[in-house]
Amino acid sequence: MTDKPRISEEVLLKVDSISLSFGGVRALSDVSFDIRKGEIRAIIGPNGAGKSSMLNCINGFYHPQEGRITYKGRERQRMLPYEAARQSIARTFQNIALFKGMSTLDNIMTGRLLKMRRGLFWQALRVGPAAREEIEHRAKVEEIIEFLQIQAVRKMPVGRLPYGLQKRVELGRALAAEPDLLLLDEPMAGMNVEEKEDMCRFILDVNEQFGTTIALIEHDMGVVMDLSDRVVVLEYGRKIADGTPDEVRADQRVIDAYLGVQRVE
Amino acid sequence: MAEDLGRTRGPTDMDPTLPDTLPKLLVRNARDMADRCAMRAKEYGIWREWTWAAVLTETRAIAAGLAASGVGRGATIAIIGDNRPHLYWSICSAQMLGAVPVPIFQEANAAEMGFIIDHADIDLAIAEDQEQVDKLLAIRSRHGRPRTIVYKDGRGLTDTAGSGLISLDALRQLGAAQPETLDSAIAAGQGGDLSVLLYTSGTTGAPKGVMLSHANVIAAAQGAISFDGLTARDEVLAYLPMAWVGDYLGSYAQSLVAGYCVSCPESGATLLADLREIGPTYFIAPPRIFETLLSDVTSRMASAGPLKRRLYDGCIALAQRVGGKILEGGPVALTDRLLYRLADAIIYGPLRNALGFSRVRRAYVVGDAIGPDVFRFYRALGLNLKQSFSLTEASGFVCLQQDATVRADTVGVAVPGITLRIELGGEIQVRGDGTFLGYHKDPAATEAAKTADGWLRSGDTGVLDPDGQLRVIDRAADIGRLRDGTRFTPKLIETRLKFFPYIKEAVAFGDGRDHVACLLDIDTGAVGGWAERNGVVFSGHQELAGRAEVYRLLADCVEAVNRDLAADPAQAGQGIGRFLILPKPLDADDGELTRMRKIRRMVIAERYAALIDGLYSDRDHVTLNTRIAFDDGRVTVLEADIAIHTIGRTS
Amino acid sequence: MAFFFEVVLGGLLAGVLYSLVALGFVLIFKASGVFNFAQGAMVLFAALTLVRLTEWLPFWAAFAVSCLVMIALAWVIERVVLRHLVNQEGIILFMATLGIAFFLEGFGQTIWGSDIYTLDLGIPKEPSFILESIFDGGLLVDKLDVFAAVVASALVLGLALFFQKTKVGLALRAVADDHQAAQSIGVPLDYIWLIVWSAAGIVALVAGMVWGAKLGVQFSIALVALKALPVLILGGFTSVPGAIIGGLLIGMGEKLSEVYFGPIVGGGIENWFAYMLVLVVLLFRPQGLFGDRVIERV
Amino acid sequence: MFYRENGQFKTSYAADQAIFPILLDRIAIMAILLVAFLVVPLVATQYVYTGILIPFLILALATIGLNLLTGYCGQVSLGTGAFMAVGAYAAYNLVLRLPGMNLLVAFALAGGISALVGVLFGLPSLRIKGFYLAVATLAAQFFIDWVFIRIKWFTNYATNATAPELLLFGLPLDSAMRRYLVTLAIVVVMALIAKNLVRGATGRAWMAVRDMDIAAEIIGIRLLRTKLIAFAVSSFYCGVAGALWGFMHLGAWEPLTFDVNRSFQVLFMVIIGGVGSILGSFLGAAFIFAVPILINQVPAALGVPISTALSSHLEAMIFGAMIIFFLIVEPHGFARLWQLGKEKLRLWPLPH
Repeated sequence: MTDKPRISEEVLLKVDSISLSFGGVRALSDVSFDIRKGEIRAIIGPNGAGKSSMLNCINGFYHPQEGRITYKGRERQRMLPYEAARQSIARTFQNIALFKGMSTLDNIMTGRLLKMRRGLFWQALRVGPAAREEIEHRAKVEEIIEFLQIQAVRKMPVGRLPYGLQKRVELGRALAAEPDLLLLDEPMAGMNVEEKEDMCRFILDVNEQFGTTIALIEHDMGVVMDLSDRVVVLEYGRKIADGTPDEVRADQRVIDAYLGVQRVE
Repeated sequence: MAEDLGRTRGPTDMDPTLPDTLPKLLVRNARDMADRCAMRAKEYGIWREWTWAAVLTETRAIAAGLAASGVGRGATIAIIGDNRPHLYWSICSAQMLGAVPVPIFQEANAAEMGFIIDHADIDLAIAEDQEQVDKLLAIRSRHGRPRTIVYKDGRGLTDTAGSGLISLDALRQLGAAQPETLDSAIAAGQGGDLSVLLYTSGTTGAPKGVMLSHANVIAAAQGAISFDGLTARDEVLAYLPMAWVGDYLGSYAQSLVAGYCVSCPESGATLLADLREIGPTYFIAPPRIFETLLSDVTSRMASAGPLKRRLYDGCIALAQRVGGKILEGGPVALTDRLLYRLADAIIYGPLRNALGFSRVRRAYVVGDAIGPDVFRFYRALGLNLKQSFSLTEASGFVCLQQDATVRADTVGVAVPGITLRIELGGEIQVRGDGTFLGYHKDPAATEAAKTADGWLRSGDTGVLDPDGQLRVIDRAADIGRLRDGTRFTPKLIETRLKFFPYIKEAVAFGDGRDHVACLLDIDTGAVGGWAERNGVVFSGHQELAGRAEVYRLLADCVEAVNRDLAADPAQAGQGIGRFLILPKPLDADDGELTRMRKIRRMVIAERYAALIDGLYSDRDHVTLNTRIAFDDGRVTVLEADIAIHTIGRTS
Repeated sequence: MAFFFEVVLGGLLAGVLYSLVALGFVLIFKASGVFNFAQGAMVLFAALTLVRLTEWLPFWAAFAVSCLVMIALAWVIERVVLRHLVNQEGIILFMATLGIAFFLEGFGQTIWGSDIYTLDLGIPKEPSFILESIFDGGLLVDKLDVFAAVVASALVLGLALFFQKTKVGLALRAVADDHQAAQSIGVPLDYIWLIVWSAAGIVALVAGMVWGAKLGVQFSIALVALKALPVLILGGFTSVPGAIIGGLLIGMGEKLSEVYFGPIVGGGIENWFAYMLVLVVLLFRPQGLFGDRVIERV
Repeated sequence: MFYRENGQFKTSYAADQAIFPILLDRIAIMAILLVAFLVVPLVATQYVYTGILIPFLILALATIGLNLLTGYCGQVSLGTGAFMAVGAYAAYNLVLRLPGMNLLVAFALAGGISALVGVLFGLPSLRIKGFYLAVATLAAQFFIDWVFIRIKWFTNYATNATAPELLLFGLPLDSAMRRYLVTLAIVVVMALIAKNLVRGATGRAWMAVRDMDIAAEIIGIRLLRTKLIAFAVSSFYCGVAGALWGFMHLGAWEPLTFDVNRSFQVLFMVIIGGVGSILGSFLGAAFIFAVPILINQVPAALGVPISTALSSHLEAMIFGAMIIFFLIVEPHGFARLWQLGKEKLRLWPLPH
């Protein structure tokens, strides 16, 4: 899996010695790594290692006090989350963040809001361009629904769906934005073996079929090793290893910090 | 030698100008009904429609692609996947070229599929998606074929791209560069040509390839169409496996002859919703489907409020009393008629709507016998459900019930074009234009299937009533006698047991024994729901199957069946003495059921021999410790301590 | 100059009254996260109860019975409303208290009548002059306002002692910090809610008494609650000192603006001045002056 | 029970996304419109128009307005009355100062002015949420109340504003029936527009903000912009409703017509009718509007007349109790009950 031809040497996102703290608590200190275009990059580490904070920095929810983030060759200054979305960064959340009052279809449709151009006036009348636009995007969303095999729950309110399906819908919402960089925060947390296998398959297919670059946080080491091209290991907000799954697995510091200890979820 | 009791219903209302092959029928439809909807499929959330003209265009494009990749007259092509329009078109494309399509059950495992691919000398397979392609690749590495694999959905296949793997779109592109020689190929086809090779998964032995000609199939289709007056305005849902003769006829050949529109559901998970949306007017299904729907209704109604449940029970009781008679136009008191009307407005009508049967004009149970109670339930609801008798070797329907003479114990009269007789031993024999050409590469079996004077042996025993209605008793090979000489008809007992929503499958034994004994397979959903309502705790199927409460529940069902049997003089004496509940569900993947979900008696008897011995011992439990070797090479050790319940003794 | 201080002093004393109402809000919000829109209706209800009872009973007895009535009311509210809405979103609870407010207003006036009743606390009406040594002619203050300030201070002191020193008070603070955690260490939520709603009821009674004495007991007392809202926002929903300081600031600001700014625009601005003031504050400090900052997590 | 949906399959997204995808619903709504436009004018009396239908329709419109903001976008507002007042006075001044202006244009402009004011008071929603925001909208209410009481220019130096003679395309709206029909037409069109908005991109953005604002921001929704659009559209609706209230219903009005009690009344209509439902807005308006009528009429009809004061107290108690009841039993109001009932009917007799 490690030498997929589609991964270019081109760096999509570069995190350069960033540090982040809340009050006196240091969440990240001096972390640097890069994400290459087309790869699946895993961020692993024990609880509280700063993995989610890392994702939050990348998509502009947190602003690191020090360091630089370069995305698509441009260094960003204090980007806001919606600006990150506008630059084609999409993400999912560890605790599902779906819009509970809406159906599966509408949830995924929200992922396409950025691509919808028609103004209030046309929407109000819902004729001509607005009606056409609505249908075009519905067609796109239906492709995602088919891709994720959630046709049967298309019109169900997401609140009524089982957990595994909610995770899938959330992935669908992120995919609907046709992101260049997809951030997945523990996409398989709380799933059973079968659901995990499905989700792995979807992640690989997304990467393969759409060429989407993916950064993911995951606890399940087996999953990480199978899925990812390169792995960053964090511990207490510091980077302790970075490399291919095999390299990381062999790293003594990683073994000490993480792999040596049996995790009980 | 055989007494000819049959009567032929001549094909009087058949159109003599009808084209003689299926592709020619498509050409006719594209000409005569160019803008009528021929095919509909739910894709991406809406129903896409194709007119006959569009279907012809699509089909020709695939045919051209197939021709370009070397498919010619006499070649065999595997068709594997769910009911999708392009797979039906692929069947027709192959037939345009004079090639023979071989639809294969999409759930078949690599071993089953490999057997067919090898046996039918298949060089090219058209598969739905990665799942099927993976199996085909495994088969290719073992058998060296199929050389070309065409896939529709390329998802997950980018890594496997290699020689002989091509997408359907690419295949069509190949054809675009080819000169048009299709018209002459279509014209060259003749009625006697082989149209399809259908492998019967069979309840015994290895699959056999049934060869049906265009003439066979068209005759059979005409018979069914004229029997029921099907027209281009009918609606049919294509949801049964394409490898089954019922689907080949109902969703393909009959559509070509009658010109009706066939709808393909979106996915297995959305089937029931899609059924509701389409609301077919003509519906055929194996008993399993009706049983499952009824179990579902019953267990859902069990959780309804007491008021609604009483209303429902009352209405159903009324329906059981008068519904069947009303449907058949029999004499019913005016008050009952009015009450039935009222109940129809508030219960039956809505229920038919909820199940997707509002628009059904004709529905048939196909492929196996249905429990009389299940059957009566649907009739009582006002669904025009009828029974049938069909044989793959006779291209489908042999007998169908007429609207006016529907009885639970018969399967109707011979379809136009079919002649029936009962051979002296009781075997049903058939003659007609649908009689197959033979089994592929198996002249001995072909020989054995036909009598010297050209009648087709059905392998089932039956009786013809004076009014021409056929009553099927059982598979000849399954009928036995208890030690005291009582006739033992296992299927009859099993279908009665399966009426109960809690019992998914039943296997009865008794030939040469003192009494009848049963292996029962519980319906996890229905029994699980019952357990939840009754505070019985369980963690999984095996534990549920072992609970004493569940045994008591099933004992009630078995005793009810015994009472029914005892009440029928023809069946008396074969009451069930002992039963046990299987710890694992019977499964087609394990070879215990056919792909059409019929039980494979021999396999089960062999695999669970220890249990059967237990049933005929005096022990009240039996230990199962069996290594089960499955067809695909898996070996599972099944260990369980299973209780045996003796009827009439409280455990 | 003296006039300015007189206005300030008058404002501060009026502010004390706002603080009294705001205090009821804060008590309930802190302990149960409920934004109790019905506080104003409770003030009205308490005042009506008190004033009608004084027609039959001596004042102290009427006060005591009114206390019991407010406790009973708290019990009913907990039973009938709150316990069915545990774990609902704050905004739902807020709307429920809107319902309570309407119900109480209607109910109170149905049983006690809807005329204007005067409540005489025996405090002379004529104003007195203080600080005559500093200012020429002294500052004019209302005796009732002074009385209110004293009562309010006593009440705040009492509550502070209650929260700091008693076991129930400690439990209350635990609940305010974290509902679930508090429940898991064995603090029964329904009991806590009963206590705070009773406390808020008694605060409402005191506020109703003072306001009633000042304005007469009538429907418009319920609208005092609307006055207290900006106080809350300014002070923060969770801070007792905030409620007091907020009340003082608002009272003062209101009077000053009415006197110096009102005539320019046509008067009557005390109805909205406080609101506009807090709107501006909110834009810069969404959590109010003394409220806890909420950190959003993903 | 009455639904027969077999055979109603959709072959286009347009059909699938229609407002009423089920045939029976389309028939029902057509029947209702037919009755409203054709049958009612044949049978209704003066009292039915002026006492029931016209005010009900206008309040339903205001309820839709508030529902767009509160129900769909999740921003609680207690300033509905103020935005209605702005609409009413804006329309009054437009017609007064620009004589000959088409009435519909005046209503639309009045809505527009109200929308601007709404945006202004919506600005704090960037920083504050929930009941903080509810309190902030009270600021709008009190400030605007004051403006129309104290700044005499708005009322043309009179205590009451009086609507001029109403002319629509040269047709005098001098009968209650005509005013009813015009009001009905405006309300139907605006309800349709509201439905279009909430089932389109804007509505989804609003609901996303309502359901989880952080996630909404992360998928690229600009929170402030989205909320301000909600404030604007909502205030537009309230503004038009206010103008209709003044022109079509009252004819002459004082500032107190649109005080904080009006805001509460409309909020109750939203809660009882259904948070986040256009249909619910009509149901809620009908219910809240009907209760006082019943309280006044039923006891009298039974021979126990009650005083005005008592009836208003009873009204308050009943509203309060209803609000609590609904929040406990069905926080999504009549609309949810309706929807659940419909789901049941579609599945009937199966329970789920």
